[in-house]
Amino acid sequence: MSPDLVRDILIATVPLMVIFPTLFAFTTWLERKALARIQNRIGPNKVGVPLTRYGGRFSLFGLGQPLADGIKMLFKENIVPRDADRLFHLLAPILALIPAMLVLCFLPIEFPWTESLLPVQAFLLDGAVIFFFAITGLNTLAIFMAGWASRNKYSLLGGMRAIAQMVSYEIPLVLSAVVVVMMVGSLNAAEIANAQAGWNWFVFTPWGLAAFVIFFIASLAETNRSPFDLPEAESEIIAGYFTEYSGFKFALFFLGEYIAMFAISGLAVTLFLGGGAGPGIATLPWLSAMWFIAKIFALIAVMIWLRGTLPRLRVDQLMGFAWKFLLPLSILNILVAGFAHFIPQENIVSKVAVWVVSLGILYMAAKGLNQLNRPNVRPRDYKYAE
Amino acid sequence: MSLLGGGILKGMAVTLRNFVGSYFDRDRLTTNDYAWRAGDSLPQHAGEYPKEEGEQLRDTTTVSQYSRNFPMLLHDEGEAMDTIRCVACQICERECPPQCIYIEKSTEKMERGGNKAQFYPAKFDIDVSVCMSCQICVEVCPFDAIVMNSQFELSTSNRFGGLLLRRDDLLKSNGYYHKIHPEEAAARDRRMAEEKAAKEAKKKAAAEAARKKAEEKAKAEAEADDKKQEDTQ
Amino acid sequence: MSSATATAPNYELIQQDGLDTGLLEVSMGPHHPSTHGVFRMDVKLDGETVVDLSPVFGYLHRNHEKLAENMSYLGSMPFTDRLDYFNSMTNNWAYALAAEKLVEIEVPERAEYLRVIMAELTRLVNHLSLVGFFVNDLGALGTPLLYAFREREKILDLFEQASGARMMCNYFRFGGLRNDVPEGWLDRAREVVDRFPVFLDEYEKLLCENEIILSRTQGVGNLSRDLAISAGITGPMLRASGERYDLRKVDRYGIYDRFQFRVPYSDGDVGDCYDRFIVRMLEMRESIGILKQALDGIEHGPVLGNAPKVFKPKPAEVYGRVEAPKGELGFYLIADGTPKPYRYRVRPPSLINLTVLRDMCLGQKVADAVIILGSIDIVLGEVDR
Amino acid sequence: MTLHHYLILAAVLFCVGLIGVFTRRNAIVVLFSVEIMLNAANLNFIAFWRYSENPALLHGPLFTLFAIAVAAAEVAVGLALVIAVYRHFKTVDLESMDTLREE
Amino acid sequence: MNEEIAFWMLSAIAVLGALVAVRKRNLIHGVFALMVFFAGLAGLFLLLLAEFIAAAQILVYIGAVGILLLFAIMLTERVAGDDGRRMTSRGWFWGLVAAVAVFVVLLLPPIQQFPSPEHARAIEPSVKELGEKLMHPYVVTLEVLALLLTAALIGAVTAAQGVRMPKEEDSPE
Repeated sequence: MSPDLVRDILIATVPLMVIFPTLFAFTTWLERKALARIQNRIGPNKVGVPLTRYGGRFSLFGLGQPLADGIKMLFKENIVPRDADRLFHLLAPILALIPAMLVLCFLPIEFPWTESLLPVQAFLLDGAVIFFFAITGLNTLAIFMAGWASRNKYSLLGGMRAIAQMVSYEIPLVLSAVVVVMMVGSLNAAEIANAQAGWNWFVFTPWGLAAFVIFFIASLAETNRSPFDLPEAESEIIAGYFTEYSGFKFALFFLGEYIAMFAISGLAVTLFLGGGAGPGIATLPWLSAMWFIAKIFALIAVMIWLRGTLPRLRVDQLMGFAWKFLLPLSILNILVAGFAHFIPQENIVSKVAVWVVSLGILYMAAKGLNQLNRPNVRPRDYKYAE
Repeated sequence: MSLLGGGILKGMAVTLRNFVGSYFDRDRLTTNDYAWRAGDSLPQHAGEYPKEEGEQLRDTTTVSQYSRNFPMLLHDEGEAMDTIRCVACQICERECPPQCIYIEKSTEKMERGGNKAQFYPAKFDIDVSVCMSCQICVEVCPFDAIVMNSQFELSTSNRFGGLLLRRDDLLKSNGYYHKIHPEEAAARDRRMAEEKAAKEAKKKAAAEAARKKAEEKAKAEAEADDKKQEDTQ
Repeated sequence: MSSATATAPNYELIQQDGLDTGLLEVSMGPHHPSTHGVFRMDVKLDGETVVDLSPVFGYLHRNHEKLAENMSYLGSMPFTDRLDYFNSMTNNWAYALAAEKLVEIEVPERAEYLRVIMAELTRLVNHLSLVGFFVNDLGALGTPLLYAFREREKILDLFEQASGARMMCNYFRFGGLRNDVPEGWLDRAREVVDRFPVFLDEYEKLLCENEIILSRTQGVGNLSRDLAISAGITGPMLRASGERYDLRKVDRYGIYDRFQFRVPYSDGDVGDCYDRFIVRMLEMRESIGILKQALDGIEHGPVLGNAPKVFKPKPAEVYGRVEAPKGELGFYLIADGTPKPYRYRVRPPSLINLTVLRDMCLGQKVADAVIILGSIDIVLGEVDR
Repeated sequence: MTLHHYLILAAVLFCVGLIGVFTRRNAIVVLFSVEIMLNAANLNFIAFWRYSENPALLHGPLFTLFAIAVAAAEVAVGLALVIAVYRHFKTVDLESMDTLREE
Repeated sequence: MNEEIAFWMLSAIAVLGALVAVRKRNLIHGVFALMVFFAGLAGLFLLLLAEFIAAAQILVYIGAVGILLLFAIMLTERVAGDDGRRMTSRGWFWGLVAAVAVFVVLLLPPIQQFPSPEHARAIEPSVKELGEKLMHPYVVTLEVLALLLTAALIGAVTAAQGVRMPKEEDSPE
């Protein structure tokens, strides 16, 4: 291996492995803080500068909390159940983290130091998007591994739920991404992002908007976020697949989950929200990476908001929602996108017409599917006895 | 036909309003910041929480003057044991539902502030790990000697004797009582004063009556004597 | 979506559809996050479907009834707080009602009003927390629960100001109340009551139209009216199954005959989790109406009749009952002329409502078993006594 | 790296799959031994394509793609059969499935 | 040089994975070893510049086939998955002999052509071209394949569901 290649690979990958775990720490703080405020609590506000005696004095809005949590996690006892499969119990959290970290390479984030090393950038791979989906799917195995190796019935239920859920939701996820791939004519992540330069984001098209909504919903399910957090449904199956995990292994799961959130939000940004496009990147190219991460955080904020609002679905409803609602809609969306593509959209009238007709078709279809799936579910009237 | 997903959007609007509201509307934010930093001003609800480390934790009290926690023994102003109100009548021991009070009566009576000599509790223990704060001892006490404290920092590392409060731990002055439960203490003092006044009035009346009776008797006797004397004469 | 029938499904039929795989026996509890205390459900699962379920309880048994038989009548009053520790006021009231029947004590006017106010505030607290816990069991990460607790704090503050304790109030006495409420309490109570509907509107907006909650709760845990009546179900659960029965209307104990209020009940014969959830939401509105009338009507006066603290009732048998937030709470006392009751028996609504758990859960998913348990509204202190 | 490396590797993998088919009794293990053999064949296709005269024709990848798709179908059907058999015999042991119908 | 290191590592992974997969008694361990094998093979495909095939390999074999296998094992075995005595090998010796014989036969063509004739040409891998090929000359194949997959899926569901026959023990005797 030539030293240059090694250097380039290190420059390309090490920053990702530093930046995203750091952002993970910040996100845990953000999530705790935001959820607390949604629930009218204060949230972490004590730990300021950890490892110093000024910890409480300069609390910095509790920003030291993630570091303190990390230290706590590191020093906690590693408990493995007596009957557990020790090898798989150890491998599962590692395997949960690896694919999540791996797919970060496929996000076309243009850090200022990456310009010189274009040949080793994975997002320039011709099939970057399909690799993304392929590798994200590995997460499922890690979760099943954890659930099975723990020898705990709740873990096993969680693991089985995770498999069923993630396999099902991968399909609408991919099908909604197909629309974009179809329009750009490439699976190359960088090309997809470049096609949306300026304000030509795909989310500003009718089919793009619908695909984005479907993609976002499916990505919630892929990353086990509320309201699709059934594999770790605390009120039903304790903590699901990581019931038997403690200490650093648990932290690895946690890290993997958040990195997966970043990755899938990053893909949503690439596909629908214009990648690194944003005001000011013509003059300051490094702003592009900032915009990219800002957009990721916007999506994560919505995820946190949803988590603070919604209860979770039941397992059969979850599968029904994927197969009977999202899947037909995303297939219909491909057709709609095809038609919208061939209708000339020169003047404002035809543009508006395409918008209205496309969204109208999709909305009516959604309505109809909803009617088919849940025919009798509606608020009821009640009587009063005097 | 309602909007698809409209219920979810409405819910999200509510949580968003609460999110924003928690920064502006103090009424929404119910959590109180008890453990604050030295030097900051105390939160409104903090009561007498120790401001500095090392201050006596045992004298902390809770957030509201109405709250009750565990019983304490009252003494009036002056030396604690000299002015203790308890006379070791053991009614509270008998009535306590979880039976967490243990009293040993003194063998001899003790003089106390102007009143006549009374027994006093040689031992008065309350096991606060058993006590359920029901306040029945307070209700049945005829001497207003036992009332509820509101001190809550009772945790201890000694699991066997640490929560067994002895007589001297339980003795608190009436002034302390006024400090933690001002309204209740004032009402109790008023009632005691009234009762005392009534008692004294009654006593006075009784004394008056006795005196009158005695006088009458004396008079009658005198008269009788007179009569007798007259008779004999 | 599975369409559950009103009767318990025949499992033989369910099993033929599946792959005939082994059953998974899961012991949910006693330390499970959503069994509401130390309660255990032995669940047999086929995949995620509940095939068999047997509730196991008694972990919190504290010998309540036997203790009370060895104690003066007053002495077991604080123990009634610990039955259903969310609703100590109504527990007190039921016991006081029974004992007052035994010794025939009159309750002063002001005490009657305060009793109604306390009981209705308790009902608000209970229904609020129940709805919060219920939605928490649905998986809502505590947001509705914490909103509910935010309001509950305000009511608990009122309780604390009146009785000195937030939960174990021990406030009622035979023939009235232990002490009068402090000065200004009624104004504070009115403020809380006036602001409550604002919160309730917000709560309804958050929960009642949410599609996920609708599809999670409708058609889940059906309890037919017939089964409810034959199982002795009372309270909101019975009314959710379509029966009009409320002890406040039937017995008119206390001074409930003076207030205008309505009793919401479900029209259909479904009686699913949604009905039980909404009936409680509606009951809260009615409670606010009662509270407003009571706060308007209350006048000054004594709160405790001249009842002795320790008494020896004549030999008699009495049964006193109130409409506790969870259902009919009754105390059955037999006096034998000593200061202690000869027999002391509690009719706990939680326990009796729990008896239909198995019938409601069979054939549902395991996630539904959790919310069905949540919608029954049990407190283990009362179930196990 | 020559074509031979890949061909020998594929042969080794194929034989490993064969050992599985010959020596295991569990129907599922036999199924995934067959998968190993199929994959070894796929490796050959790709290797031949890579070292062929005219790689632009893409015959190798196309055929592999079709083979993968067919293999997926095969696994689905195979496992369905295993489950159906399991329901019948309550075992996945190949040697105990020796009757055509239930006695 | 780089390529050689990668080749030896990946082929070691693939062979070891395959060996463990066929010989491991614990079925779940076997499936995971099988996935290691699939992953190693995907790496080899990447090494041969067939990146779309590598992605498809991961997507189909690890993402779908592996999980299907896991499901089948969970459905057929007792939950723990240890098969113990029942699954011991049969004809271990003859199996090995047969495998070695086949191996020798398979080795014949490379041995006959020794030394290796060609070296790899430099190619520019393109997913786009593959897609166009699929659409132009092979579209019928693709369609047939789609039909086959659909039929296979329907067949699989039907087979797994089982024909609902009236059970004999159900009838009153």
